[in-house]
Amino acid sequence: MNILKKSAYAGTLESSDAYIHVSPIQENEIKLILESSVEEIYGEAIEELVVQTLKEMKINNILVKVQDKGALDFVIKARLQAAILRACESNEPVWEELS
Amino acid sequence: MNSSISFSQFDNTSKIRVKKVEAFLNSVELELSPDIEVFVSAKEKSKMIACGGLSGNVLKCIAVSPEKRGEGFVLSVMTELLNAANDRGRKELFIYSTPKNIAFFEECGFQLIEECDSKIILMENSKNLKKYKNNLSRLKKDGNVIGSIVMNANPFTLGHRYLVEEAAKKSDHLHIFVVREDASDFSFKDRINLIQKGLADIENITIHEGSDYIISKATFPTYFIKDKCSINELHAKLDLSIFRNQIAPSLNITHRFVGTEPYCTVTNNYNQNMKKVLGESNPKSNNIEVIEIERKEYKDKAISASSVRALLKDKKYDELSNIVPPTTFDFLVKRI
Amino acid sequence: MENTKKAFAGISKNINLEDRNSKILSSIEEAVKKSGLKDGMTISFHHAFRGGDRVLNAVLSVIAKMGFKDLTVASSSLASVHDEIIEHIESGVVTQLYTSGLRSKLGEAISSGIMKNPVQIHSHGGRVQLLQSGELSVDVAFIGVPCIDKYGNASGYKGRSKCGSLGYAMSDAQYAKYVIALSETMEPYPNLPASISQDQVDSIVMVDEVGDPSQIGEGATRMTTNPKELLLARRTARVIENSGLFKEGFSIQTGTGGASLATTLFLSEKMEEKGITASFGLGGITGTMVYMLKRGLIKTLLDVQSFDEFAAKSLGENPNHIEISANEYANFGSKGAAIKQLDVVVLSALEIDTDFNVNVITGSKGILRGASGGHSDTAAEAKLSIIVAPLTRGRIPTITKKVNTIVTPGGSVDVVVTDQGIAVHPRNTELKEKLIKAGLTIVDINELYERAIQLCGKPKDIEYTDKVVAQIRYRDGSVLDEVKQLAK
Amino acid sequence: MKLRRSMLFVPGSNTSMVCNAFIYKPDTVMFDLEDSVALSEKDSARLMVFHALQHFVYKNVETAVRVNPLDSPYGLLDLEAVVRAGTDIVRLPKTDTVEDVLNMQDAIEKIEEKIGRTKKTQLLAAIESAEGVVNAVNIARCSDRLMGIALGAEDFVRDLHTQRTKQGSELMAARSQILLAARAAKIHAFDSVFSDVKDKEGFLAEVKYVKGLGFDGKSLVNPNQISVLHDAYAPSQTDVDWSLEVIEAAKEAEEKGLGVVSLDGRMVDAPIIARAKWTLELAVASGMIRE
Repeated sequence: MNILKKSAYAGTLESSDAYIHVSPIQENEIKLILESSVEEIYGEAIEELVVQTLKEMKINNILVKVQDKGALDFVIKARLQAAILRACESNEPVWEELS
Repeated sequence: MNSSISFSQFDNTSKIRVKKVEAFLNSVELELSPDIEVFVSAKEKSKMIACGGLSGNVLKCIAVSPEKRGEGFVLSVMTELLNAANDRGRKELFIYSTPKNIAFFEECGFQLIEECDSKIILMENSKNLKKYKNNLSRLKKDGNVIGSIVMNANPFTLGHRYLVEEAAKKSDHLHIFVVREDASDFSFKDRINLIQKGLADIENITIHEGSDYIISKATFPTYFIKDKCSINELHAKLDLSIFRNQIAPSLNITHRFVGTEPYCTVTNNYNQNMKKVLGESNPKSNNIEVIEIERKEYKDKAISASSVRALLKDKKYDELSNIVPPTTFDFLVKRI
Repeated sequence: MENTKKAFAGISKNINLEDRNSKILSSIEEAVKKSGLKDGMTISFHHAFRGGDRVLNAVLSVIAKMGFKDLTVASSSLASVHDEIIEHIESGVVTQLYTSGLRSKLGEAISSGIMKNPVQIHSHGGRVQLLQSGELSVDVAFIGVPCIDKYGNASGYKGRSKCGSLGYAMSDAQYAKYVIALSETMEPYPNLPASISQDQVDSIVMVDEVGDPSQIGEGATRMTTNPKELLLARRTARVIENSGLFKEGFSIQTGTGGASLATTLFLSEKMEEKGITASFGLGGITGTMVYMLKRGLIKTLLDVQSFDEFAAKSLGENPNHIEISANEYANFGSKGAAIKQLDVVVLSALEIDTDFNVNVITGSKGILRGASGGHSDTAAEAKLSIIVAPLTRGRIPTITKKVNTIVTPGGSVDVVVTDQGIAVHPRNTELKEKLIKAGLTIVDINELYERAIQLCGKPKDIEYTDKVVAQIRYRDGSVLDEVKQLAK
Repeated sequence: MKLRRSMLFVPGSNTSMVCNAFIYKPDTVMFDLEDSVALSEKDSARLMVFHALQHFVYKNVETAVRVNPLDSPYGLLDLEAVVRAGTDIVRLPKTDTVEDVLNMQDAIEKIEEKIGRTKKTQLLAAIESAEGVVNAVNIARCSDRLMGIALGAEDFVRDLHTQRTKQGSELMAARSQILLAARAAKIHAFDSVFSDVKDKEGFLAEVKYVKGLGFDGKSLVNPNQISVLHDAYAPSQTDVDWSLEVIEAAKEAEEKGLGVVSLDGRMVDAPIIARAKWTLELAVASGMIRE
């Protein structure tokens, strides 16, 4: 179980990348703010990916802000995981949760 | 590939590097803004190719050398600036820049608040302006003359009270905005408190907490530089344009009242600009009539907050009671 | 015979020296008044100044102030600098548009449905066809020109805002009922050779600027260092080299954009290596083409539009760099369009579908943001039409099951070159064999599609309303496709 | 031996490169987690490479990852990520001694065992110091996981108290030593990067030079260098024709059960056949002949 200790971010605003900011929240829910250059055609897919990734990492109370610049799925996943691990101040990732 | 480009982040205390940033900004015909706390710069083979600064929650002095433009490099610079802001817990940000860069910053999640004279723009990444306007419009009052005053009141004097009294007489309703930025001798909490107490007896007024959109470090950075007479005309115009185009419509404001300025020519110029920016008609928004009200005097001298501060400094407490209301006087005495 | 008159009767009263300058009017307003423009009429513009055009906005704002309504604006194309048209559409000054391209905020506004009548998107050749057929009947043509003499002889290769070829304006001048030339440089009479000639010009207005020189050729010819574009260019050059058409006297057209320009460069290396020269280069001309002309690799340039200052300058200096009109270039109904002599054309695309149909007008979100240009004209007539595009742009697939909008039908496309494979239209079995023999890997276009989807995921369908916001006119004038309004 | 002419460096923090490197078809894609990644981005780049290695676009190309040194706070984390993600090769930076290689080998073995990876992760040792060059022969022979050794010139010249020049005399000794060591150990030898991406002629000259020395290939910093390098490594038509004959003769000899292969009256031994095979592989890769 990963517990967010602070706010953290990862990624860049460059094209084909995503800038992701996460912060812990009190409520037991996943709040997602998505801005994407491909929102109209991939917005739902990205939301699903974020939720799935959080589920794999067993994270339930989080505010995620994604600024996506047309990143492929694996890039969004990598950035999200990086932001979360930073927020958890976790130095030893559980690789099985990150596949 | 950008691997030969390296970014660094440093405070305004790093004199040597700040000088280099200044030289770089000058080389692209920009000026270093004196209120920047944190800088980021990008170097390629030890040559500076980009920079940017953070002042409070405002990003400014963002520049990319001409040969690096147009390849999305500004996005990397913005990432570094955003990181610097996030590291300091500042999430709701503003950008000061020029109109030709609007599209770049939109790509970084910012929206335009106001453009002024085709020279400067202010953008934000929080969508707070919309929320703020919605909140304001709930406080809308009916009437033909809806007045407004923006005051810092550092601290609240009989001069301020006189201005409000006169304006309230002329208005069906009067909206008073208190500058929220904590950059004055008296804290925002104390200032608004004294205003509320000092005006408790006047009925047709609403006292609003200021916001980032009214004389704030975002809209009007030079207002807060100690020597007020260095007010930048463009900054002033930007602030006034936001008032006219964004804030006033939410409350149906028709008039703005301001005290005459007998001492500082720059502040006086600001008042004149106010007449121009708010008063002239244009198709974008209704114009707002600016009414200058003669300053209240005590012993042939206009009352001002700065004279209150001077008396405080010189410990001439007895004289204070002549130029501040009792509520302010009590507060000041208690504070000593 | 009752009509017989004495020879030269009345000549003396027609001689009036004052009148020698009579074409020059003091303002746009005066010229508009004199033209007899009325509500509901059609006015035209040309796009030789591209993003640096100062004419269209200036003229429209004068016309709007004069109170005209319900005008048709026919510009040979529109760039992002023309977003101001939105205001004139909203205020009812402009109610119909004919153009080759729509971009930026104007494209977005039209996609969102601000116009009652659908915009007519035509190709460069198709525009002349519409002029000839009479559907597009221009009442007043506003023709910005870099320099002019007092009698209307105008050209594009001199002056501060030199734009080079005035190929599109030439056709407007030919068909419009009234021609107003706007210029910023007055040359002594006669300013010859002229692209727009004195016998076509009714009025002349001198203005401060017709164009912004820094924007006219901006970005068009910077040689790319982008590895993906270079990869595409190298591949495209190999396709041309092995197509069977790469021999002495072949002809070629390439566009702007990194991959296209670099293709020209790689090809010129191969031409030097093999000692081959091209008979002509056609279309929009770039500095790279001029370079090839200078090195003797191309014998003649037929220039309908000069893409940069090098091309504009060369047009004025090099006798083998020839200005041609849109009619000579690409009109379907022309007695002789140069594209019918063309061997190879290299074209770009926003989208290509598995039937090889090409979209160059709407983006992945269904918004108008491109230009038809000479795409469908050249693709249809060239012996070999090659579409070059990355398989994906960021997360946006270029190869799709069905393009949002068809501008060039798959039947005119021969080869699609992407960074992840080359596809040849199934009808070109011979060409496919040639390319395979040369060691190029050829894949089925469906494979390219599958791969794009594998990379990006399947995009959600864009939602449209039933309202038509633009019609794509094919080169013969028929409606090839329609663009619908975006559902919020 | 596998063709390994081009090894394209891809900074793990450069998303666009990570997403696109495969299209340029280098013989090996080498993700970098070390010098091209800023300290603040080490973790994020590691995750990016972790996912990229598992992505389908990198399934048909050989992958390598330059990890941070094991004595840094990042080394082991990098290693676990990339061995799990299935990298073919781990590039070991700053290899000074046999120990360095063996330590890395141990660390890899432990991870492989833990996760049950059966396909052995290979090692490529980058030699970037005078000590490393002196130990090159022993380093090259110390592990059966080692597929090659590479020169890392930037650090090396610093260690040598000099800088890089166009003619490259400062690297002469190191290049010879590394090449000899690799050939003696029958592994690959790779030359260092040429970082001035704008200098095409300089790059081509260096490629021709190191190819002449006998290097199998070179590390590259920009995709635009790949085609230049591959063209330079393409065999001559004469070599290809001759190699085709050699292979034909060898095949015939094998079919006939002959122990000795001869061509043009001369004996063709195993190294010659191997060389001919390699030439033909190059020819296929260069598009000169089809398989």
